[in-house]
Amino acid sequence: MANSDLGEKRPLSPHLQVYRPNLTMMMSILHRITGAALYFAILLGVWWLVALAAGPGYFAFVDGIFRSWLGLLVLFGATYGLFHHMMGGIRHLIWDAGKAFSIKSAEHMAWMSLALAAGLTVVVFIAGFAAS
Amino acid sequence: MAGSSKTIEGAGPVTPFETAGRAYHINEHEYDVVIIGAGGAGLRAVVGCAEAGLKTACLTKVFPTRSHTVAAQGGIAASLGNMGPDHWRWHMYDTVKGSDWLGDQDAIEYLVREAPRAVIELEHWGTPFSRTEEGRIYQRPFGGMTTEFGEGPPAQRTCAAADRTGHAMLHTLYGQALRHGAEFFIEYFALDLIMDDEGACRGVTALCMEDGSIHRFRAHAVILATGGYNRVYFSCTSAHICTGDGNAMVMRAGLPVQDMEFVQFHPTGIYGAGMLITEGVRGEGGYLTNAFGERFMERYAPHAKDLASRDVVSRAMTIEIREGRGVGKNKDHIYLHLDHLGADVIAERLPGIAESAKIFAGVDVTREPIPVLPTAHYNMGGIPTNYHGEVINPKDGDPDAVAPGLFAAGEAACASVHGANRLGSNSLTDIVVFGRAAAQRAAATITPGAAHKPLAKDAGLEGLERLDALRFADGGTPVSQLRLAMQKAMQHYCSVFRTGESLNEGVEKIREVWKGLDDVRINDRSLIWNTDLVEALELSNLLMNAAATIHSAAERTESRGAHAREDYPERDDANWMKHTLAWADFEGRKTRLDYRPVHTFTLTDEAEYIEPKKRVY
Amino acid sequence: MVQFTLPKNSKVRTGKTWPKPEGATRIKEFRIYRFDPETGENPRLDTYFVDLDDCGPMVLHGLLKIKDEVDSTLAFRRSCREGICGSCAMNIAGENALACITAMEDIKGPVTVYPLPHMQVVKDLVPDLTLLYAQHRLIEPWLKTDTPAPDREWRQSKDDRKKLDGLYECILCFCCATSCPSYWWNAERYLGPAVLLQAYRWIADSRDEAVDERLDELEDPFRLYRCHTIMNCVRVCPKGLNPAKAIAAIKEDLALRRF
Amino acid sequence: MSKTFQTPLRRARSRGSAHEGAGHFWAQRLTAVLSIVLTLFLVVLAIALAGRDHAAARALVANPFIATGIAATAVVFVWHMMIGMQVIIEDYVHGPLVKAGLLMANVLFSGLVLFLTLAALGKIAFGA
Repeated sequence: MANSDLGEKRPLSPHLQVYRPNLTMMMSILHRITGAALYFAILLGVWWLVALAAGPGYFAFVDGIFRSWLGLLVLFGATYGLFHHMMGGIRHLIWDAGKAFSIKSAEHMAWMSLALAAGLTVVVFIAGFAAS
Repeated sequence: MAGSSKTIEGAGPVTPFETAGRAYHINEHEYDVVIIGAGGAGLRAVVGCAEAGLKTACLTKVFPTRSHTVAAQGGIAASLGNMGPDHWRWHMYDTVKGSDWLGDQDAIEYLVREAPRAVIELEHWGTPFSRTEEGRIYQRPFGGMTTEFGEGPPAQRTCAAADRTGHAMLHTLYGQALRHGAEFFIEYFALDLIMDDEGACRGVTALCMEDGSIHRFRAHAVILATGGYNRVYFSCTSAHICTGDGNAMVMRAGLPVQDMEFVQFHPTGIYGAGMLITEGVRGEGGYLTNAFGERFMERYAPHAKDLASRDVVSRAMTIEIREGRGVGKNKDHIYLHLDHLGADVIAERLPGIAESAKIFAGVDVTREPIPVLPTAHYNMGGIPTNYHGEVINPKDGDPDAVAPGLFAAGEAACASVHGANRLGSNSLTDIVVFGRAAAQRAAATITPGAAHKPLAKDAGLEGLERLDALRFADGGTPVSQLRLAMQKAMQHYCSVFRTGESLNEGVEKIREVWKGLDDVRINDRSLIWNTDLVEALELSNLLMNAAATIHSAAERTESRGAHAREDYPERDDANWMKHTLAWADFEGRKTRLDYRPVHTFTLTDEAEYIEPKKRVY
Repeated sequence: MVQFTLPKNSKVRTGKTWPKPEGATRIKEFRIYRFDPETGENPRLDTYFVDLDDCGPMVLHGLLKIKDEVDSTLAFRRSCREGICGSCAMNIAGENALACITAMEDIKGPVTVYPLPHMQVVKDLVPDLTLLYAQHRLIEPWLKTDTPAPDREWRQSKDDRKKLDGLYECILCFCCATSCPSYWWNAERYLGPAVLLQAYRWIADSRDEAVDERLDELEDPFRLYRCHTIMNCVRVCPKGLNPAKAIAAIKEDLALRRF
Repeated sequence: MSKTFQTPLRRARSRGSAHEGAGHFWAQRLTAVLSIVLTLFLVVLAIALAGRDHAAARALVANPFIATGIAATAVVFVWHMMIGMQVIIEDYVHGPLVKAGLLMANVLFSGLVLFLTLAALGKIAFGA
């Protein structure tokens, strides 16, 4: 079959350009994006810990940045990312157990995880502000 | 390079050829055996030949699992006796009776005796048959299948993989072909047989759709497994690809086709859409009703009722509709009920038709009946063969003379095991039994790797002139328009019931359409995946089949099996216990008929010839 | 790096708009991907119009109508027209589907039709499927046994047979494989949902005696583990099968044999 | 696409099966499950730390149980993110040299994160 002489000239059919987005596909890519973001966001935690080890002066500087509105925004995003990725992970574990493979239950899980991730993030921030 | 005159040059030896001032390259190939078609019969032949060590090529115009076998639903008949007592002699009796005694009883004996082996073989290859509690292959009742030579209760003889038996078989066979490393030429459209002066087949020419290259395959044997030609009808259960290409190739090679007037109308095609609803539905307990909710089959076939033979049921339905008892707004169809079977049985044994009914009729079969209508379904006729699958070309007074090097199997062939009417689930048996038989015969008669006799330089290339002419056809009629005219004519003049007057009109009508081919128009002049051209080639094949069918029907002045003449309602064994042969004069756009005797003998002493008697169910 | 955009020769241009059928009241617009391999020009999107009152209900009916009455040069694969042969798989309104069982009425707005995504296009809606066929062959789709076969059938319990439901019905249309972004990026190494579903069909068959070998051949970071449960395969399967679930079952088998 | 005369089967078989991957799969799931537990620990700790000054925060982190928990979290997270990033690189990066480079950088980066965390922890727990 495949005629390689012709193969060279053949166009590639459109893919991302035409494929209709759907919830499970979006959740998959978000799982990856949050994972990659957390890969770098872990540096925030490391930085904080290093500052803690370094002494009060440097700690105050870093703590100040974290407490600024921009710092809080970044922390908020990272926290959401963490919970989103965690919920995504739980979804994957459920799938690994061979469960919830219908589109209906997969979408149900997707909405659940979005809601839970958002809810947990807000709860954690409220608790954090209350504690401080 | 649209409209360029050169074809593409492939690998291997190449022969130049010129027609109408345009140069073509012919890519040459040599094989022991070439099989045309990759449905059930073709693939079974491929496996058999490859297994036997023959250098085997399979040419197919669609990827193997796209062949029409994939759409077979109900099952494959074999007297395994998994569900109760059964015997191949009972199966033989039913098949002979189903054929309305037009079947060749030697071939029928071969079919029914080989059937169990063929089914077990498929199972060993992995076919996912449904199972009984004992873990054996599940078998269901089917129309016309009985015990005790028609005297006993219905036989449960039809081995099923839910209602996707054809799909399960075809995918299994494709796997086996891969296992044996068979060589496939996929999306190659076969053009013409290469015949020598002695009437022997020496190979075949083909068009590779992927790049438009022309190929010439030399072979010691060619096995035609090209399927049926129901696309001559406006409404049929068959796939778009069922265009009788092999039958037409044989006719162009100057050989006859046989019993073309016998076209089976399946009782239960979905009304309007034409898709098949398996007879297995009635096998599992489904039934037909008319406008009054009456189970009318009890009147037409008191014993077998809804499980009478297909021709009987189709006629009964047609009569009901004609007499005003049809259902629906226009009282033009019938209801098929299976809601009483229960969702569990439907889900286990008939999941596919539940899906089809939903999609194409908008019906939930667990609650509503399916609107159905008899629909063109199967061609009993085709390329005449003996029970080895060798093609018959009557010669010098020998009605059973064989065309050397040429085989046919499956729906394209006419062995003739189905005679005037095929029993449901005998076609899947037919394809594997005779696909295998052809391979065995080829293996027994061909030495692997034997040298090919010299071939004339342009042998088999007349077809290229036809191809070239069509490719540049510049007339006024689109292919689709001509095809529609043919389909409407066949539907109108050559349907469930026929009369001499309308058939004769139909013969003229079809000839007219056939002549219209001279004025056909093709818009695509290219070579790569030119479906405009391929559809024109297919139409030209269909027209030969249509002409042979309607001409044969017009001449047969009796009613037998699927051929129901209102002007001759009785079977006439004295004059018509014979096979019709039809030759086509392609250039003259006409057909010529002759006849050959039915085999009134069996294969072995273990079966007796079954004498004709009145056929009632 | 994987290329997320189309190569230069593959960018789709605006094509021709064909005349509307005369006197039609219910018109459906089709936008169809066209590629003519003999001109070497970029693919284009042609616009056609179909009279819904003079046409069957499915997208395939619309395509046939166009081919028969408007533009006979349009090329696409089709055969059974009832959803069992798998020929007419294409990208319709942004999702992969069989044209023969996709109703035109279910599509809001114009019916956009592209070939199966991220494939090499032979012509118009005809993609080259050879790699997928070879991948299917790679998993050796036939029953393997060493125990001498019995004279009769291999016995199989109803429950064991039930394990094949949802697996054997695959029609190799490859709607799923070509809907899978993971297959798009790694087609040469990842077997994709259709082929893995078929691989599992044989693993799950109680009669097959080569499960060990089959699992060995699948255990590979690319052949199997590129599946990230994106679920597009489940969404598009015209037979309602669940390749993602089958792949999960293979992963489970491979994990469990380590303990 | 460059010219190739390979058969489709040759392309499909490619270099054959690596006969591995289940280990990676299992490690990812193992670290995922542990991560869930440790994330919850981390969140509670973060809330407890919110608003504390340096001395108070340091005292809390220096607690042997807390410090051990943080160390465990670091190990599991780094392991999980390292094999996760490996998959991303494998998915999208096809050039063998760039791919190998990135896979190495991934290990390096992960190691650095782990080292910094443990070093800081060590200093807090045992150091002056």
